[in-house]
Amino acid sequence: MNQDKMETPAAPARWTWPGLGLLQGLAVSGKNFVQSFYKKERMTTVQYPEERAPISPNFRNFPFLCYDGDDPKAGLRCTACTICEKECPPQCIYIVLDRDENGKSLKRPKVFDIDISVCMNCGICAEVCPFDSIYMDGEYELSTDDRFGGLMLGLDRLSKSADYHMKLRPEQATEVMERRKAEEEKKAAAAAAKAAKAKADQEAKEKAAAEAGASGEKGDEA
Amino acid sequence: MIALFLLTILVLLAALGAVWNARPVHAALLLALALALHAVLYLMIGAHFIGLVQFMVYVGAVAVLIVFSLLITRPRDEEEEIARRPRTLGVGLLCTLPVLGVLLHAVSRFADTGPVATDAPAISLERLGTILYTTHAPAVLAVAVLLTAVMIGAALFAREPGKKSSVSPDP
Amino acid sequence: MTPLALLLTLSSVVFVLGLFAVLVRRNAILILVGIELMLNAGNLNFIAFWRYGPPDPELTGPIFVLFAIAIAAAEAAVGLAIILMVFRHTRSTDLNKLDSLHG
Amino acid sequence: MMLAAIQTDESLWSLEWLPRLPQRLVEMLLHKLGASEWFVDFGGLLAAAVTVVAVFLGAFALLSLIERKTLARVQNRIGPNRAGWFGILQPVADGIKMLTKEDIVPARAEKLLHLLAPILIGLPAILALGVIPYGREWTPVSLDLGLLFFFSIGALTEVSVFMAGWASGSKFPMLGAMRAISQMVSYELPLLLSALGVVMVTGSLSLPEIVARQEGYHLGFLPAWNLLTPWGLVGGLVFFIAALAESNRSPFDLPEGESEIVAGHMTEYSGFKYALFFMGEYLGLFAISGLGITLFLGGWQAPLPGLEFVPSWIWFFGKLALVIFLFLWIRATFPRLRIDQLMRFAWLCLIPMALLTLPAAAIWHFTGRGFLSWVVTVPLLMIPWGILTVIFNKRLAPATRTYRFADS
Repeated sequence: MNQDKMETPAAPARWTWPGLGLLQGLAVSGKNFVQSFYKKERMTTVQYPEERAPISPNFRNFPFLCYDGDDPKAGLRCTACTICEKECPPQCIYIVLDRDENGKSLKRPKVFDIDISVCMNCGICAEVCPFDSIYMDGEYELSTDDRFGGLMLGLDRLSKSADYHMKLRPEQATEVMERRKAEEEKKAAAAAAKAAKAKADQEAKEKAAAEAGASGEKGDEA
Repeated sequence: MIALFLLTILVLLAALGAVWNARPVHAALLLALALALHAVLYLMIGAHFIGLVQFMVYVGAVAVLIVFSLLITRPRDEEEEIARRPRTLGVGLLCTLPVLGVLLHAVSRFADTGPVATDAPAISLERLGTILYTTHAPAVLAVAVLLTAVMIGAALFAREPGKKSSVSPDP
Repeated sequence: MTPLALLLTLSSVVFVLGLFAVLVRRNAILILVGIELMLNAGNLNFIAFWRYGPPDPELTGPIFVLFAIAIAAAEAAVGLAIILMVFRHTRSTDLNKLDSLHG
Repeated sequence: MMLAAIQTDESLWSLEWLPRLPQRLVEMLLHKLGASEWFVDFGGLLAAAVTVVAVFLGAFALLSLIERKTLARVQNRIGPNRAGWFGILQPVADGIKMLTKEDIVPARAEKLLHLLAPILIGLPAILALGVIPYGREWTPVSLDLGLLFFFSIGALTEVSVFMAGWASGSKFPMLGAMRAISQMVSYELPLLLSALGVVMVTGSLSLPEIVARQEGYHLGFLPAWNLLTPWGLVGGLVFFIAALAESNRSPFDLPEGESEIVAGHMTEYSGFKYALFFMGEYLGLFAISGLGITLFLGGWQAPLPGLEFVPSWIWFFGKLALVIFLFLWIRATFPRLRIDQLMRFAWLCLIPMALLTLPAAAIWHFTGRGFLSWVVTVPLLMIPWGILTVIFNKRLAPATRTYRFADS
């Protein structure tokens, strides 16, 4: 608040003018009073609903789920691995895996609930997530008049796009994006390589088969 | 006259309450009320200076002192009301009723022949001061000495025994 | 009834009430209340006679009342100081209990 | 009729008649209606009283906002600014809030006294406001014994504080009331004694008279206020400090020290009764500041020659605003005293200094109020003051702090 330099107090004087300390005190508060009218940097108060102070990049408040693209359902990075559910200290995460009619895992959550009345903002879920899916949010206006439903965030309220993440925490999001892109490229490359290899194998097999056939024919001929 | 009469009744009620009330704090507050009504009475009959001094000293100092000592000593309410102690009550009445009778008799004898009321004589402050500091100068000095002695004495009395304290907060 | 008679009656009744309190009350502070009432009754007499009595150019009545008020205040202060000191010794202000000679 | 009502000795443009207008109008109206003389006087007096009460209730509402704004500014905040333009409607909002709150009476309270205390606490302040001369022609009730009336009526405050504390039937109000009463009794002495010097020099207890005697200027520009004399300076300072304590303002606001005893004698009050306490406190502040201005700051007198064309009551209220701002400034600056420091300060410092102003004022009066008076009274006041400060510096200066473990 006060930009004045903090001075280390000198050794206490033996005798001062009586009342001098009082006057000094009055001078300090008087200076604060007067300068508050024209020194903009003194007034740090922000008129909250109209204007907001920028939040720090490291500000974190309750987790959200990140999805790529435009469709919150299809692009969701979460695979319902339940690592976060298991790691969560206050156990505020509840996940149900989505399965198709045959009971086969679809690798996505059917239900993903976070009870923010229980959540303690530790951020462990975001740290442990291997799929870059769960991050800490920056939203702080979460008050609600519904004590139970309003504080239980489901998939619809938890899912937020990668763009939102980028806006909220550019550094982290960029890093994640680049990593994911690299991984994807690597995967694509690997897939390509695999495909190439498979193709080569196929070709080799075909060749071998052809060769075998040819020799057989030969053998037959012989 | 009617106002005076009503005020008289109020003073009597307040004084009766101060005497009769079983709860000490109520009694003290009623005393304050009675003293304040005395002051109002003085103001009403034209003794403005005396009325204001009465209010200041009695309500502002004496009643507050009494109430304050009640706070410090925290007496329990009088275990039984006075009315429930017939012997005390009887003795009290026995001693006071003759006094009342004598006083009222004297007043009634006097009232018939008493002087008629005149207009309220004004107390000029200057005159009061002059008389006070000329005719009654020795008395003023004596009162001054008395008050000083009382202040010191009360401070000494009220001091926590055995504790070395230079001054007591309240005399 | 003349105003003088009214005030004199009032003062006698208040005086007797104060006397009654002094005789009947047990708590020392409340006895002091009675004493204050008696003093006030006396003051009222002086004022009543000054106001409705024969002319009083020397202002004897008011001046006497002034002295009485000053002394009553002093008396209250000393009385309460004594009561407080007694209270420190015995933890009581009930005069019926203060009957032993060695404190 | 309007013009007839404002008829004064002064010219129309002096505006001296403005505050008395309601009284005059009511008197004329009653006269026209053929009321008896007593009734006309009574109506006029009532109108004057209503004027004063209305003015000061408005000032109270404004002050409750300005106090918060000022404190906020000192702490580099903005303060209330939501209700209306710059928060000007905040007092209204506060009032509505107070009025709509539940009125809670504790189960162990003395119902009657609990109800009576907040009503009684505003009474002395309002009565005291009635005798202060606000302007050349504006003294609501001009009493010969105005000063005495002011102090005697102030005695009621202590009784009502006691009633509030005791009737609440719980411990914090009781402690708060004990503190408040001992503080008020202790500080009433220096308050009275410092005012006595003025009475001695003026020779009158009438407040308009005291103001009238401070008219004129020394050396052509220094106003002849009592503050600008040696005894008046000391008396005024003592009066100001004692007034701070008497109206329970910071740094002497121990009776309601939030950190120790919640809100003192007001703890068990809520809603409108609490608002009444609040109002009583502020009106008391106005009253005692007004008295201080009357006694030491020349009342409604203009501070410089040539400024008399401004209506006198504007000067009074300007001075009042200044004094109140000083109160706020002090509140924003100093921490609260401890109860023993408070008492020691009153009995060891303020009362001796206030007593000394009496001989000083007497000497001032009898040596002709000139150069000689200065020569005699300044040392008379300065030397004991020096001795007192030396004693206080020695006995009360904070000892150098020692730490049990860190220093060795």
